[in-house]
Amino acid sequence: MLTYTLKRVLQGIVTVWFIATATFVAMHAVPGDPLANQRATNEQIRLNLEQRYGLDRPVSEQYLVFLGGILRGDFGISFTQENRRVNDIIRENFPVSATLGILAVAFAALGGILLGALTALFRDRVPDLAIMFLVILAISVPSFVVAAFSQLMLVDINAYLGFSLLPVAGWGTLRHMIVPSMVLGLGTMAYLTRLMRSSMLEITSADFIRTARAKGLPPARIFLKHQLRNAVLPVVTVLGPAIAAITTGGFVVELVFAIPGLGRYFVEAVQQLDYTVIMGTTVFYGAFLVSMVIVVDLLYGWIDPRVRLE
Amino acid sequence: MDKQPPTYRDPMSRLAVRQLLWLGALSLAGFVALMGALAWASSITGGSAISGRAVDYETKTITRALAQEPPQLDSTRATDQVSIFVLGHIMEGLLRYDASNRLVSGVAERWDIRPDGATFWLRDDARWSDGRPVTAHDFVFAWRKIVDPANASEYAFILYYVKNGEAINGGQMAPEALGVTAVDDRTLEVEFERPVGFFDKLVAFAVYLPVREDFYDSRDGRYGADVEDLVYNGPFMMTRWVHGAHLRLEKNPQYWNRNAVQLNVIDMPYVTSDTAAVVNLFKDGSIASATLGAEQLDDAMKLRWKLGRYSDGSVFYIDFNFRQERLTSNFHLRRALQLVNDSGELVNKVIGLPGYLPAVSLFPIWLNGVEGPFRQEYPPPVVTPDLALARQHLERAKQELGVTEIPPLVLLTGDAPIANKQAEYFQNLFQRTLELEIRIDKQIFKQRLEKMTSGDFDMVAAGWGPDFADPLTYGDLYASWNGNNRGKYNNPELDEQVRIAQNALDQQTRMDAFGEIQRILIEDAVQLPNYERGLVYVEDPRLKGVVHRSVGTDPDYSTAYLVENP
Amino acid sequence: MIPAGDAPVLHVKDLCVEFDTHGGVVRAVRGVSFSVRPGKTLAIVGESGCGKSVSVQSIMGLTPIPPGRITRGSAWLDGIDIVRQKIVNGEDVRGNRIGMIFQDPMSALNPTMRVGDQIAETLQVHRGMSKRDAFARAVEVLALVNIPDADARARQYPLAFSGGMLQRAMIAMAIACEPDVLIADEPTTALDVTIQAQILELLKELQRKNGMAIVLITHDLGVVARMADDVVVMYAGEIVESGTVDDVFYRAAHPYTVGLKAAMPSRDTSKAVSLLPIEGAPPDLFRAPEGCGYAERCSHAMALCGPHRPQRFEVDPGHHAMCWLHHGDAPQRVDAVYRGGRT
Amino acid sequence: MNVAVRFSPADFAPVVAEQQLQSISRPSLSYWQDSWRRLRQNRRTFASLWAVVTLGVLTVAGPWVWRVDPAVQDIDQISQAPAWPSSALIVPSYTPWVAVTAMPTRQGDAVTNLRLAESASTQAVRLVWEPVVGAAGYVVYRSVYNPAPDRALGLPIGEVLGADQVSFEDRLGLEPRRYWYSVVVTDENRAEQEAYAVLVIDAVRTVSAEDAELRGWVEDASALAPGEQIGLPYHPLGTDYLGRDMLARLLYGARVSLFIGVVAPLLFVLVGVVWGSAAGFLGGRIDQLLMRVADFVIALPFLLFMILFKIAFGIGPGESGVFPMLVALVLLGWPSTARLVRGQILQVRQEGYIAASQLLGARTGYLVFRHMIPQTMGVILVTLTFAVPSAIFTEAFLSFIGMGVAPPTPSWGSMANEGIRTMLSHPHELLFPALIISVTVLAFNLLGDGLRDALDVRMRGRE
Repeated sequence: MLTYTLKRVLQGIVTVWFIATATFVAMHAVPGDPLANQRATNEQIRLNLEQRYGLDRPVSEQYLVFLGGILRGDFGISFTQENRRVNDIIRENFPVSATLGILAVAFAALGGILLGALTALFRDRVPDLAIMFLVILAISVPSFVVAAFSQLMLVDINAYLGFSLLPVAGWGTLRHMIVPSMVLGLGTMAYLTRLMRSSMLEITSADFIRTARAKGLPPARIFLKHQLRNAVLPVVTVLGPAIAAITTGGFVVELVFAIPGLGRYFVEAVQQLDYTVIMGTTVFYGAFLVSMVIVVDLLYGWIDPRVRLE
Repeated sequence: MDKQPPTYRDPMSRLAVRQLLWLGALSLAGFVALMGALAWASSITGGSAISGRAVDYETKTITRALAQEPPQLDSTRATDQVSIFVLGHIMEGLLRYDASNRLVSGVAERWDIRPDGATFWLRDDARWSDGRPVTAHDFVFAWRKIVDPANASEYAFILYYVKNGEAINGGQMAPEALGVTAVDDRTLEVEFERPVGFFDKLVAFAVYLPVREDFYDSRDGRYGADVEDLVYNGPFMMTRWVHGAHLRLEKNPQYWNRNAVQLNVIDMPYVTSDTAAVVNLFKDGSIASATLGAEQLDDAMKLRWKLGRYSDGSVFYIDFNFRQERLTSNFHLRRALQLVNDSGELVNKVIGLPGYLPAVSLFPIWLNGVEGPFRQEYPPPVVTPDLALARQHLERAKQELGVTEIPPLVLLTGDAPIANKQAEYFQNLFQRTLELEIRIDKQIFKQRLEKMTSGDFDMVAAGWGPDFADPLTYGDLYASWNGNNRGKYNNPELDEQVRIAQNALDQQTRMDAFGEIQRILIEDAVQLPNYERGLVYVEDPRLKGVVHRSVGTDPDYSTAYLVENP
Repeated sequence: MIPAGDAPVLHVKDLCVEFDTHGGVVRAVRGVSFSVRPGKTLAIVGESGCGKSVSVQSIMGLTPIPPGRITRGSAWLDGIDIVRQKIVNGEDVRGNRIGMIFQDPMSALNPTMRVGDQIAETLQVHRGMSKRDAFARAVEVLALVNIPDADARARQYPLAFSGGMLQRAMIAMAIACEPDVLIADEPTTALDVTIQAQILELLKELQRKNGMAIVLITHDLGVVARMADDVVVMYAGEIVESGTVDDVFYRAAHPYTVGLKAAMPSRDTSKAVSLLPIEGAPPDLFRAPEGCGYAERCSHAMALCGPHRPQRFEVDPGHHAMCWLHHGDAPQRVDAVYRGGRT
Repeated sequence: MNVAVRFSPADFAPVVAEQQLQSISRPSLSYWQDSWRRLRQNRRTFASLWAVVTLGVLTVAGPWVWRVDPAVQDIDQISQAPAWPSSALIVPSYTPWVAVTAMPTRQGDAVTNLRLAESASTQAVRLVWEPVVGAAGYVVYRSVYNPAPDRALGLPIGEVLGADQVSFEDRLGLEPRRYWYSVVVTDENRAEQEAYAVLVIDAVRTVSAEDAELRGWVEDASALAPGEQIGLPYHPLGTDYLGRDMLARLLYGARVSLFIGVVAPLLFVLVGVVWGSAAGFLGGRIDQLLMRVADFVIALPFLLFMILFKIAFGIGPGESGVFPMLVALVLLGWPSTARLVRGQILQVRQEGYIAASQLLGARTGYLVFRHMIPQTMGVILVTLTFAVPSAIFTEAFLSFIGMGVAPPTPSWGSMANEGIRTMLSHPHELLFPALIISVTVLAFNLLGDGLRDALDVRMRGRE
């Protein structure tokens, strides 16, 4: 177990290095001038800026400096927010994205498992059809449409009620988190519901379920102890990639609901060609995802004894 | 067997559903607990509580949204509108604009502007938020910082009017050589590089704000990066800055004119550039003002909002590339394009937002001339769309260029929605009228700037926002030496007029020069004016006295007040 | 028939099961009746797909419905028809009064649950034991089925068990509540030969101890010979012959039984008897044959075998066969031809 | 023994065992036949298959059927909702209007005699009024609702400075409908008076003959006399923010969106299949190396790198930006397929029947085509089907953050993105593209589900 974990962590480090390199290469292939400004400035200033950001050095040296920075956990100074370090930006804004992401994943996982189980129980009957219809709707409508619509609906609901049931946008309190995390988790929830449903149906015809029934266990117990638990396993395996998709896919929700997350910073940084912020966020996200996948894999081993033994 | 055979499914599902409901309830509880924990955790890491209401009469609080996060609030490096808006509230320069857009005394009590320099006498009750007096040294320090090339200030050029400013910025002189001295704590003496007739307007601009040296040095390069990295001398001070999320301004008790400030708190807990979200927030009663896009007008009318409009001062136009190898260096081609351009159609039919005005000149309508509005004193030559004439010019252009068919022209544009709309409109317009093929080159901001600088375009959709309320903020854009003249227009006649406008002290002479510049720009078809940007906004009816302006702090809440029952 | 006083503990009557499939309705079980006495073993023998497993599974309510459907018949346990009472008392019967073990122990146990817990579960449900008591009892039962180091084993997951051990665990699970009837559905098919013997021995031993009845489903006549008191031979969803193990083995009254026996390898290697496969394949039950299902493969088929379903003839007391050869008018009697064929 | 039927001795005549072959009443189905049968049986899947085919046909043939140029801007019918065809009145071409002045003689809070200078049309609405002494200027408002009783004047469409300026021309986005115009007096501080004058007008849709010719509606402008009616171009699904035909744009957009949606997955699945099967077959070191690379690529945060690649490749002038998006999708998309295929190949290689086939002397080529490909084909096909919706979504998402295809190329994503802004005022601009995205995604998802059920070997024989 320990060696396995160590091996995975080592692999993860190499992967992060690869991500860093890919980001660096991509960034330096980008046409455009990160130091250009709306108002023209003189040569001297340009030289100073290049020096400040180390752009005057050869690319190989810049690469080494960049890698060195990563090792020290220092991503440099932002190009657009000249007084702020990328580390500060990540430190201040990532927790927001992470909070949103965790809630969305929790919502997606719980909702997906429950709804999936329900649909499997009521296979081909009204609840199944109703849920699957909604699931299909959630899967096939783009997230930005869902986000915009839910905000509009919230405005109308608040207007109808005459008081603010849930805030329309913003961040800070528990009430602010509910709708954005649900919107963010919706697609994944729909996906997990489908996965859970097919996994449940597969388990229904498994031999050990027949055994459990032959043992005369009450249906609820069979369902809970045998069916649900085994059906959840495949759902857990996709949780790693799902967390990845959710945390990096938060831009839209962050934009629409005015949430100060890291995703928004990334999009803004890309539009401003803010080298350090782009590279810093990408590497950070990459490292986060890699560690997330490792954690989920280890978690999976803990849940599924079959994996643990291997 | 007529009886339905028994099945195991029904009781199974009934029981299981009960179980499932239990699980659901449990996970819901868990979910809420998780949210609670996260909310608690984020409150530790500096999350923010939102008051939630647009206007609170009791506490004299208003809530509004910010379009974006200010990159930093170091006035020596601020360039964007949001920073300038915030700085306009938390800082005060030598002079400021009042509610009627007249220049009035700020930190300076009196001032005297001469052809060779200026003197400012500072008021003795001007204080920083920590109680220390605002002195002339604070201005000297800030201004030196701006022209210091090590500081890489984008706005350094605006201090080139001060003696040696340009030389220092180019690295040829030390910052200490800047022609500004603190005669004593209360007196600031400025030497000009060349006569400047509008220095009073310049010092009202955010870049000329004071910065206190001891404080700046104590922040170790982080001045303006955070709420504790600033000291304030304006009507408000910042009490909270959660990056990307929340800014909160509160009345500055040390401000000399504190009695005139009526609002206690300006809370800005929303940062979003999404206009729809902002309008939704307003609709929900969470914020006190919102700017509307064309697409929200119908809804606004339906909701019977009281709308206002004003011009934000900027002008948008299409620039040509005048480099020799480019077809657009040909006058007749440009003239042909100019003759089919109908800014009225663009604004009225395509943009469709009331605040916008069809542009007819580089100089916007709000600029003042000698006595009255500049454009009334110097009406721009009228270009009436004339397709037949345009085709004639196109034929001549083809002859002069020696081509039978004009090759595709590249129209460089940005990635904002309205820029797309505009580019697509022009593509279709030139295709429809002159059968010219236009290739749209849509680029993100920095890539567009690079292409503009390197001349990789035929036409580019550009715009310019005013830095100070003098026609010169536009007037020198096409001077051959101006770095912002990215199409490299080079016309000695125009250069001559720019020099006159820059150096003359007499307003009549200067305005005549601008009139000439305006004529040249239109007659030589140097650019195609598109629109003067305007904004349509809605404000909470309880909020009064907010000032909107084209140049300077916009909107300005320092004179705003609340009424209980509108 | 069945001697008085030796009342059957489980009595199945005229059971019919159908399945809906894309090809049509498969009539998998067509009027099956059998009974099993306490302390005795009934073997149900037949080729794969002849409806053995379906019969017992549908009695236990384990047939997936739909596509499965019990169209007719009853199964009496202590005066209760468990086919009809399944909903109400199913849990009391299954696992409690009737235990069941399956063919493939590898997949028949929940891979994510400790073996001990899976056994204890039955006890918790049927005996209302606390979790701790049930687990302790599970360990005892594991020891009872000869699993060494039962205490540690009970805490392991099925993955840590070998096939034979898993089947023992399965048995432990089935007998934990000391059922009246144990249904063993091909309990040894997936196991290798040495383990097979152990498992069978274990079953016998448990039967001696508990006095339970065993319904043993198998296609292996060797197993039958070793274990069974009574035998039921199934072919194409029907019982073609039933009787005591001696009846069936020594006085086989149906050509199919005879064929089966001929196909069985003898343990007595001194006799160099070549195995005789039964030619052909069982009929497709999508279209159940009108007459005798075996007619097409039967070397003694007569003209009436095709169109007419054979009657159930009592060959000896308690020994029945469904074959026209036992009809009074038949030219030759099956016993004359085959009886003692292998002895 | 009941013997209900009496038999004749003939009945008991032995039948010669002729070993007739067992007749099998169930048809024997090959793998693909069986899959096809399952596919057809699943009505949802079959319907979605039809939907996909229809989409394909629309994409290819649509622009030939609905022959409207998606680039043509019908400036007179901007953001028009789906409606019946309409017509316009021919009027003389627009001539600029000289502002009217009048010396104020009358005191008061509001202007009087607010009236039209000429009849109101969609070309222009020209208002004049009687001035007020002491006014610094006038603000003109326009609304589509009655401003009474709460003085909701609507849009502030213009301001004139000077008490003597008594006219205003409105040309802002006029539509043929009823408008309420209000004029308010302002003082020196540009503060508005409470009182206002209001005028209700009904604008008539007009067009000048010259414009009609310029837009290609008629051959010759002189054939049209003022006062005649001319039919306007018909837009069955309405128009977008530049007056372009929605139906034509949707049909052309299908080419872009479905091209990206179908070709990108095809390409990356192809790369993945080659990569994965190479790894699976060659094994050993090469396998390790290939799969390590795949692991790296799969670890890249997808959307972030999508954006990075998108700007790194850049879009040149006049290019649609489809190609960079395609390349980025392929670069990031292949590893999952490669992994899957490798896994399948490894699994299949271990199957007993492969060994059996090898024992029987089958050649590698035969093994690959007879056993391995059919075995992996199902998985590949399913992956492909599910990759389509995600590629379409990726395109839409990139368009939403402004990194999609370049204008004026229409794509469903960019259309939806444009539409979302006008969601409230012109819902059709969002509705149609969003709907077609949803339908496409849905169809491919359901098809994928069905295919998986149909092709999954484990599902065979189970219903």
